[in-house]
Amino acid sequence: MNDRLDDMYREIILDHFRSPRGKKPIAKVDISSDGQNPSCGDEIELEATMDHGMLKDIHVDCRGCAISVASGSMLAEYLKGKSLEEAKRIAEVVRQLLKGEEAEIPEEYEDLDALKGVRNFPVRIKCALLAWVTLIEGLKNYEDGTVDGKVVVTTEDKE
Amino acid sequence: MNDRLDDMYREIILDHFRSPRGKKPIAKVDISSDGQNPSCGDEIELEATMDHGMLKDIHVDCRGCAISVASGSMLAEYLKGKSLEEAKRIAEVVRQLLKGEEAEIPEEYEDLDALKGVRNFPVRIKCALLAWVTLIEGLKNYEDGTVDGKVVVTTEDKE
Amino acid sequence: MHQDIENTKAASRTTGVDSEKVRADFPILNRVINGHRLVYLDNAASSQKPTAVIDALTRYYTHTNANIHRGLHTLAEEATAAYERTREHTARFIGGVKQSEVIFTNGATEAINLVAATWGEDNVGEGDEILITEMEHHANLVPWVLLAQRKKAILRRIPLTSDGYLNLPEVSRLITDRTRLVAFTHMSNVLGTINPVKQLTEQAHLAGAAVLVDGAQAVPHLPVNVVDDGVDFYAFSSHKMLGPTGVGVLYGREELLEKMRPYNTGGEMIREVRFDGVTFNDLPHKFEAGTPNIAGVVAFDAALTYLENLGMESVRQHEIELTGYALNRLTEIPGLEVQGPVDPLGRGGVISFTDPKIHPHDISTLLDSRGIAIRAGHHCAQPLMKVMGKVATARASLYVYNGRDDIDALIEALMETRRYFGI
Amino acid sequence: MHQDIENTKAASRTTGVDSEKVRADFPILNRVINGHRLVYLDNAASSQKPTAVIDALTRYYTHTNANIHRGLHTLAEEATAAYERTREHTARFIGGVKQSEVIFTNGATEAINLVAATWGEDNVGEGDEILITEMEHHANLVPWVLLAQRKKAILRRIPLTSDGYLNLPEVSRLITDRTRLVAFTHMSNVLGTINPVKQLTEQAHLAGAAVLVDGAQAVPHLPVNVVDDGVDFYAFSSHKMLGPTGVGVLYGREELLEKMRPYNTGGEMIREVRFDGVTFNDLPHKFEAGTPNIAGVVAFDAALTYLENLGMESVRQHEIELTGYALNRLTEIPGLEVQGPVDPLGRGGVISFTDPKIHPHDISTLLDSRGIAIRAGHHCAQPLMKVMGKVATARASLYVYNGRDDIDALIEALMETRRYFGI
Ligand SMILES: Cc1ncc(COP(=O)(O)O)c(C=O)c1O
Ligand SMILES: Cc1ncc(COP(=O)(O)O)c(C=O)c1O
Repeated sequence: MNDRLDDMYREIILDHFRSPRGKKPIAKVDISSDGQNPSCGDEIELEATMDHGMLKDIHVDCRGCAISVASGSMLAEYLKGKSLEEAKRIAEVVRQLLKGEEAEIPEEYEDLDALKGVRNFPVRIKCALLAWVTLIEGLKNYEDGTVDGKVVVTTEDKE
Repeated sequence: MNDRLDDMYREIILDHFRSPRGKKPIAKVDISSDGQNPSCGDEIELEATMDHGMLKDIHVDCRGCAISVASGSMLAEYLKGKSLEEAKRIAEVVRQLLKGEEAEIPEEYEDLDALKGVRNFPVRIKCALLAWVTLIEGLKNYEDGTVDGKVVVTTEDKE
Repeated sequence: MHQDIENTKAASRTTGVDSEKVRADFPILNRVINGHRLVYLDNAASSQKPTAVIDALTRYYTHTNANIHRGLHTLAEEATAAYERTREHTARFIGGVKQSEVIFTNGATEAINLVAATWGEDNVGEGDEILITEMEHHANLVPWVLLAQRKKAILRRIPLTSDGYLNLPEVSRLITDRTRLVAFTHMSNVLGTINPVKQLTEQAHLAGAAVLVDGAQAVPHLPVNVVDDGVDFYAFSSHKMLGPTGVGVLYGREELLEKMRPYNTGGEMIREVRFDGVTFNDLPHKFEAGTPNIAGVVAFDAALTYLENLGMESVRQHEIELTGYALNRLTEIPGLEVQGPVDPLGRGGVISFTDPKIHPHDISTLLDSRGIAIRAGHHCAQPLMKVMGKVATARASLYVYNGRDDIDALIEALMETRRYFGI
Repeated sequence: MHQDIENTKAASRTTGVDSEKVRADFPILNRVINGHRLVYLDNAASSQKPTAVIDALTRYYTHTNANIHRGLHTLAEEATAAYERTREHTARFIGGVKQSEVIFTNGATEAINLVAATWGEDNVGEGDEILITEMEHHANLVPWVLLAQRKKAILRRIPLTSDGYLNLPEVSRLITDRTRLVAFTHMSNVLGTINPVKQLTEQAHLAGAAVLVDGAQAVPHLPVNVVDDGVDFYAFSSHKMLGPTGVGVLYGREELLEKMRPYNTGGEMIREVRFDGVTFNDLPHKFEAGTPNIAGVVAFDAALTYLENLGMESVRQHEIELTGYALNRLTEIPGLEVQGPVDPLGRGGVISFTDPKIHPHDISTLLDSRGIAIRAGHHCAQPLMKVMGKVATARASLYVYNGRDDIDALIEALMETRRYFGI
């Protein structure tokens, strides 16, 4: 309908939205973290299986707008099989990208560049961020074990 | 300076303001009532000596604007020697006059007509009213004796 | 009903209001948004302003502006008179109450908070009950949730029927001799439901409970008479009824207001101040501490006049017809779920809906690209969302400048939204 | 100092501000009052508004108007951005604080009440002490008088010297280890006295007390830097600094704001609401319940810009010079009693005076008949009036559009007032 719009809802985003990856439940849950933005109603459930410092399996269940669903789906697709460090690094790249900071997207993740269009819709940035922040907090908790059980995260008014 | 102004500060008013009547203390205090409008700072002290249902002597001490001083001074001059009923009747006439209601001023009090100019300055009506309301409350208290000692009265936001 | 509406000529004119003519009074409606004319359907959030209101603001600041109530100079006298004229007008507009019963706040939210913090603080105790409904806006919910917590009081709620009305038979069970307050919205900002104020007020009063009505969505759209309805408190906002932002009204029965402690304190609301004590001013000034939104209140007068000129009965008639038309046309989109009463006579023009596969935020963004402004989210009614089993809805809300052409644009854009997302 | 000023050419131009040029930006100053040009000397009550501010309101309502923070459509996004831009601007204007530390209220009065009802409620207990001054406006007095009563706390006050300054040597005695709060005005709205904010703040902080400064008369007239001064809370109003009515600001240090309970509650200030509990939103939204005065806040931005373009240092310089000129000329009227500091460097352009035989209200009325707007009364500072031994004063207060010609008009009219009353 117009360029700014098509720049947010790029084909890649719409594809992830229509068929989100990582929907399948996973067998062993080592990391578990919930994200929610109550003011928009976005809700994400994120679980992962760890294996030798690797995110062996990722489950993402997101009820929310196309942006939050697509962003969670991309996370599930691109971080599966990656190390904790790599996951954190990429999550930080995504954060920078969405904040409009200088961000270098490694070639193998170039599809994440599609999230850039969200920057023109400031209220939607929190939707795109939600999955990534949920993951980061889940990883942190996995590493320090500070929270017993699930972490609950929001990106609302934290952007 | 302009007509509306000269209509409020008529010569009669200015005369009463410059040399207020009733300043002299009275010997016997039967009625005592204080009026004050804290928001403008008008303060009036009213005392009277009663004799066979007559206001034999009236003392008015008013610290306030020209209007409140003049109004108090007129009260002292015109009600001295009058009966309680007459005083109440005239106070009511003054109230009607200031409220812009139909009011018939008895001939012997015709100078009170000078107070009419105050009507063009709505915030000053309470100044012109103060002495009269203070008297009325003092008389009421004299008759029922409900309050032990002085009555304290205001016309603020009661106009 | 719907049949009737279908048979009338599709035009922006209803029997109530000529929205085409009205539109010419609202300069913002000339705006072009993303290449399309602005179709403003977010009126439940805030309404647009007619030239008369904008001009009243300009006139105030270029001719009259001064602080009120204490000045003896010409500007101060004129400003005070203009401010008090609006109070008098407001008192008439809601059914002819006393001027001392009309308190200006900065919005409906503050009006309700005022009551919770003063009347509520002094009249609700441990074990007492406050009865609300499941369809309250946070403004008429959070203050009571927190008051109940502070006081160890019990918050009860009137449930909804499946078609979006209050479950009225439940009310007599829910009002007990411990009920101190029944607080409910006159019109839901999500479902559009219009609640029976008079009936609920009678029931509450029979049990000795006070009644507060949140009229934020009702006063802009219906003839309201708080005297007839007998309520104790009634709150609403100027900005939803063609007036400026930053102005709200609390109506309260004098008898109750007289006994209440003040809320904000400072200048204007006092009679006498000493370092060791304070005497408060008379109503309504006791509740208007400090310099109020003078310009806003003065310009609100123009909004009231504008609505009176249209006639509140006509406004209501217009919205009944347009809501009927909209509800009808929305059925053309298969699977679209519309909330709230189906009968336009039982509801106002606030229409919430969801599309099973598209999030309301995406709908709103897509509609905006066609110049159509709707709202998406929880509409400050999260508990109601839970009751409805939704996380969010899309909401189109109508007003006097909306016509059938706006509804047509909405329907077409909703269809295109599905195409866009490939659904 | 006075000598210097006398020697400069009598013109409306000072080294700070060209008031003649400024005047052209204020359409209301073209008004003719009782046959005379308007000489507006009631700025301490409320200032006039430049075209830039009036136009910003009109522009907002004709181009942008929508409710903020939750909308996904263009108007809502633009309105939100404009509203938040003012927050950012305000944060810079008062010394570069965080945006989360800037809370919009409807005025200085509400800002102070917010602190009293939240921080005060939770941090002041029985036997604790609140230290204020003898020169406070009711807005920074009544909330503390009532808080002290509620909490059985002790209200102490810093007395004044005979020349209208705070008696600073007394302060170290008055601040004790029970002092929880020191609340004082940055500039007196009666005496014009400018208080040493930084020094008092340091003393208070040494004793572990928090500091609230009432900046209602300071921010419009002086460069203010709350970071430099280290205060905890700072309150002021838009309408006294060229901005719209119905907008105020509370600055609060984040650390304190974070811990404070909310004030008004409702929409926007919550994160999550259930019938049985509420989670609050982040700063600053936690303190901004409901729809704020969006248009007012947006137009306040234009007022800040206008003042910045003049330069706050220049504004201050202008007022020092004009105040010096006025104080000097007032001595020409024998017997006239002028309140407050005699040194223009120690005070702002708020000049209270009394004429022994003419009540301030009569002065004000007479001046108005010459087109001169001053204020007469207790200026919402009744306790100060008692300290001064007055029931009321007349008050002329200056701003950027005032020049020497305005002072000359004032002096001449004061002399004529005596002639009129035959004194
Ligand atoms: C039903 C209802 N009540 C209260 C409010 C709050 O009004 P305001 O934000 O103007 O204070 C609203 C507005 O959103 C509303 O729809
Ligand atoms: C020193 C001072 N503090 C506070 C206020 C209150 O400001 P507002 O009435 O805008 O809330 C005023 C205004 O009269 C003032 O002069």
